[in-house]
Amino acid sequence: MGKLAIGCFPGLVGNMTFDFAMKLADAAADKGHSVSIWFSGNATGSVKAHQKHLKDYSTGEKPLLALIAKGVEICTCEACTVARGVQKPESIEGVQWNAMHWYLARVHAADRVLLIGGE
Amino acid sequence: MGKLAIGCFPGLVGNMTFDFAMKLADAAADKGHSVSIWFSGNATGSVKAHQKHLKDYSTGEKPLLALIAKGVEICTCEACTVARGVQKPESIEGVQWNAMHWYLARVHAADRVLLIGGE
Amino acid sequence: MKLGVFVSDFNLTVDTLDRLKAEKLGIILVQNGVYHATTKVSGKASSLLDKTQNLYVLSDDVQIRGLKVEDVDKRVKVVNYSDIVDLMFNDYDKTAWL
Amino acid sequence: MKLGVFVSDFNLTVDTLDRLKAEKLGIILVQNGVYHATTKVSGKASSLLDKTQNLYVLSDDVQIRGLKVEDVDKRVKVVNYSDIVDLMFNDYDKTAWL
Amino acid sequence: MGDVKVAMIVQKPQYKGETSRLAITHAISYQTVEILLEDGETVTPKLCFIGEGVLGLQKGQNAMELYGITSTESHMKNTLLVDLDVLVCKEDLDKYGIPEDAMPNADEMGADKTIQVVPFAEIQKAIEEANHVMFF
Amino acid sequence: MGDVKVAMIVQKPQYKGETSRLAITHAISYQTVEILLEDGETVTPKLCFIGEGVLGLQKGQNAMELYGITSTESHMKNTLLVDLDVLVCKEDLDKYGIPEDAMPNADEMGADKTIQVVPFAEIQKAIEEANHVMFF
Repeated sequence: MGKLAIGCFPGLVGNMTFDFAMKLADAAADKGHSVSIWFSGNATGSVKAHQKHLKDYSTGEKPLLALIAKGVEICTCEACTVARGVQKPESIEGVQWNAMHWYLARVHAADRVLLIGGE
Repeated sequence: MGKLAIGCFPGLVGNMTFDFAMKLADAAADKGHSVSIWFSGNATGSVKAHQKHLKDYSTGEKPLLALIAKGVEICTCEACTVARGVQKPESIEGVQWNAMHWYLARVHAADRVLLIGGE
Repeated sequence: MKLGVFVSDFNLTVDTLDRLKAEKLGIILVQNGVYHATTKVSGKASSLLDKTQNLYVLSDDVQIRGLKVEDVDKRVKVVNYSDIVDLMFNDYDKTAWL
Repeated sequence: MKLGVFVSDFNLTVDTLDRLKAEKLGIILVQNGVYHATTKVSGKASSLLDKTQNLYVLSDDVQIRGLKVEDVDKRVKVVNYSDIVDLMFNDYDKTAWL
Repeated sequence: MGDVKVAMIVQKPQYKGETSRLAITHAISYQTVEILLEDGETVTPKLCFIGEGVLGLQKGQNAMELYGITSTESHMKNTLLVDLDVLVCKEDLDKYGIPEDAMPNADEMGADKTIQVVPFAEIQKAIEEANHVMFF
Repeated sequence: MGDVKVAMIVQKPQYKGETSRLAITHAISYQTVEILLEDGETVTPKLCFIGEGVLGLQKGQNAMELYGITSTESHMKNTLLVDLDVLVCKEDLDKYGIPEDAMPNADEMGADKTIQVVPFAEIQKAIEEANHVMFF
């Protein structure tokens, strides 16, 4: 099986680009691929714990926890995250915190890379 | 003097549409206008307290505190904010929390309205 | 180069797809990109569909918009998330999100 | 209707400005919208500048991009945030951000 | 000022981003704004869809099952149930080949209102008559 | 795999949004990735600007004074100081009437590299030669 490194920049709530990244990662993990996800930019807001899942909004927390449980590796850009006022103890358990080179290292190991831009 | 009601949807860090809204509100307040700002969508992330101001990123917290000190009224959409995992005790002091009708009420009272869309 | 490109908007702000060359080009229509497959503008199908024979559209993103699989242009293959993973690993060696 | 419109992109994805009518139309160029005032595409100035004689560009947003006030098309008035507030209250009765 | 008219104009398609959805929920909130206003004061939004904004209105949306969120179709039904005026640009529906009967309605829920498919000139008029305009 | 080549292509202007800035900082981070890799493993980005992406590179940016943030100009100098290859599309500079000498350089800081203004064909080549591509 292969290794997939996804980079995701767009934010979570109501932004369906984020939902796309989650569902793609899920489908790849289900097929036995090894998946890592890097959050930068607005997507780092998705690692805040205790998101209230309202029906009108998609949520970041539920799919992230499900992916982590499946062995998908998830890492948030520390600078982007603290700039948004979210500290590590406030974030979802199991999400890694690192600098941008974490993503480049996963890209190094990956067979396929998908960088999803957009704000 | 007049009343200005600004609605702001785009997010804070590195999103310079947010910066525009802050600076416009500041200039209007300096001229003696009464200003209210409504955050919805990604902009609600800006009310999280303890944002670390890194040089590479614009920050939401500093200009918000400065505006509040000047008497600018700031309110965040509660649903949008809790959907992002930010609870009231974690938010910047002085920011109001309310539902979307808060904005419509401020629009009712306003002489001028600027709704800034975008994600 | 075998390049799989994701298109997520109807109204594209970049002309990158017009300029990029690839021996094998795949276009995967997702999000608002699905309208390229389902919707004619003033009776004319999207010019994107002329760029390659390897066209795919994400079924979920068609259906969430109230569109039907029958509305999809015959040149475009309807796929799901799992198919996209296979396309990425088996049919293309690089993928881009424009 | 006296309508002041903020334009914040160079490449517009909406044609709303082509369709909207106003007795007095003002266009205030901010953020990436400032390129309409400073930058010709293939030697041609932006067609936005032909839409009205009431054109404004935000000085800060010109300067942050390394552009100079001298680069601004002569038809466009260079303004600051304070001027924009006055425009909104004194010259237009409605404002829109496209 | 007793009644304040607001024209809310959606120019972007639904779903990819959040703004075009929030336009609808902001319009619906006119229903409860009276708790923050004096007696006799009202806000009356007209919700207008133009350009690519008309794309995301079609019936038969499958958002809850596929993505776990409320569909725009369901939001549109709510706008009709709370008696909002909803104007959809006819020229743009024609441009994209969308038939008028693809627009959602809330007849079965007892709504009096229906979505009004109108020429752009009507939307221009709504913008002119409004005290304030908001583009999403 | 020893070296992995990544083509990072910026197609959007700087400043309004964050993504086009993050492209640059992600590229710069190649410098420290070795701490996470085995000996002999490297990542080599090429940072390319095309379309509207070429607009936000010009010298003389006043970002810190006006908005309190690092300018893209300063980021570009850093890319040169860490010996990154930066390719800017000549056709697009011409299209927008931007002279080559408006591109920032880091000569006074002792950088060996300069921004390379190249035909789009060179950027196409960088994309072809790369193991992975990223569009911002």
